[in-house]
Amino acid sequence: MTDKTLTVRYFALFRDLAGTAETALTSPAETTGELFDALATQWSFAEPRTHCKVAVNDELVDWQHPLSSGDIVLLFPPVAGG
Amino acid sequence: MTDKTLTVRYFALFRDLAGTAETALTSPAETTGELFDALATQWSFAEPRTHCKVAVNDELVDWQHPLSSGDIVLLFPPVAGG
Amino acid sequence: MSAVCIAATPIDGQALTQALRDPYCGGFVSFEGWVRNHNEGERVLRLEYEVYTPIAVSEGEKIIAEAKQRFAIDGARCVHREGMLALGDMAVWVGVTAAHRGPAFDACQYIIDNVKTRLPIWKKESYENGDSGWVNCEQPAAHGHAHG
Amino acid sequence: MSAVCIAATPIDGQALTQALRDPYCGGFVSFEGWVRNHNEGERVLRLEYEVYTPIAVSEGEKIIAEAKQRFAIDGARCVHREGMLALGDMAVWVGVTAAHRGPAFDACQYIIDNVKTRLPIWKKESYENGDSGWVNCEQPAAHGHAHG
Repeated sequence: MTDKTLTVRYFALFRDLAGTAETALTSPAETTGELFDALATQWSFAEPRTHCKVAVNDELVDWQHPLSSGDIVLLFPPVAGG
Repeated sequence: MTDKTLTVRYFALFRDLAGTAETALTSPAETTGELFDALATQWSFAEPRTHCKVAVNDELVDWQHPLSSGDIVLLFPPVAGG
Repeated sequence: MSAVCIAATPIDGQALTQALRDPYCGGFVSFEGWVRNHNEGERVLRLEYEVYTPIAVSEGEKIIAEAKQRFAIDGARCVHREGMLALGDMAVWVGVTAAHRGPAFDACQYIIDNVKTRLPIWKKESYENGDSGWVNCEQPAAHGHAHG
Repeated sequence: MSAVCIAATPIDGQALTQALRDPYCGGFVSFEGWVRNHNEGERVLRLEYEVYTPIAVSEGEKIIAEAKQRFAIDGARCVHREGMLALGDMAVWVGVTAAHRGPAFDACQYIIDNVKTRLPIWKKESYENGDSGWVNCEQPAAHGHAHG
């Protein structure tokens, strides 16, 4: 388990809670789900993960998606279009 | 069973088949259904009565509706709006 | 403004939509029926609608009232053309507003389904092969060829 | 013209409808979502949409492709606004053409249902009482009062 260098982008409510739109970080998280759980604890995201979405390198992926160094991870709180 | 004096108006295909838009006639028909059947035979209306509609004095009625002298009867072939 | 109207001139969908706008309503569903260039394999050139207006309007208003009773909608209107129409012309317009979209879809479909089967409106199509005929219940006219 | 578009300026429903007109299609169904003046009892003053456009467009096009596979339709388009909107502004427009109206209704509802749940779009409402907040899944923002 080695740390990965990731770029994380927060949207809407998550950006307000994290206080930033984008950050570079290193993380031992193996999957998008592990990364989300760590950041949700850090920033007090109250929304259950199942109501949120995640994209890696501009592709929507699931919470088991493996992370690699260099990935750009987009964290989407519950959507409300229309 | 006495004859009634009626005004009958034909629409669309029925007008083409009867060769007239409106006619005054006397008929022994007790109901709209009896009247339709007599006129359908006279003018060779092929459409089953259940696909057609009838109005008396500008109100849609069913085929059991009783007729009275002076009624204006509108005979509607199958509709095709929209 | 009556909820149902028979129009002898082109239908202005945008003006009708604007007239239904309501700050309380978030959802709007509309249906437009356009004259298409074919019917059951025949190429259609133009089309004529005959309407018996007194009953078309009263029956149409009954349908709108039924839709308002069955579905949680706010506004609903229907306009149907009469007379000669060309290809691409709008033959019928139905618009429904509601706080939520589900009832708006259901009511719009209820209205157009019933308008098509209950209003005294008849359609005579003229085909490219020279025939013309009354269209019955969305089937091509059985008598079309007799008039050709 | 892409089937899905994120617009920073007002949506012109009539132009979009005209662009979908097709002499082969008899039926057209559209959905419009308008900014309404209330949400769960709060009076809404205005609204801001944030959109992550690259995925909103690619996911939207996936939804339109699914609709075309599931239902017998011909054309389908969706436009969603981003940025600040006022009451009554159109937030989203979906239009579908088909030879028959049933599939057009089904496809239009499929598209808007999926657009609302799958596209990365977020809505921040500003209320008359001074609060504002992100609206989650068509519920009022849980964090609205924290921002008041």
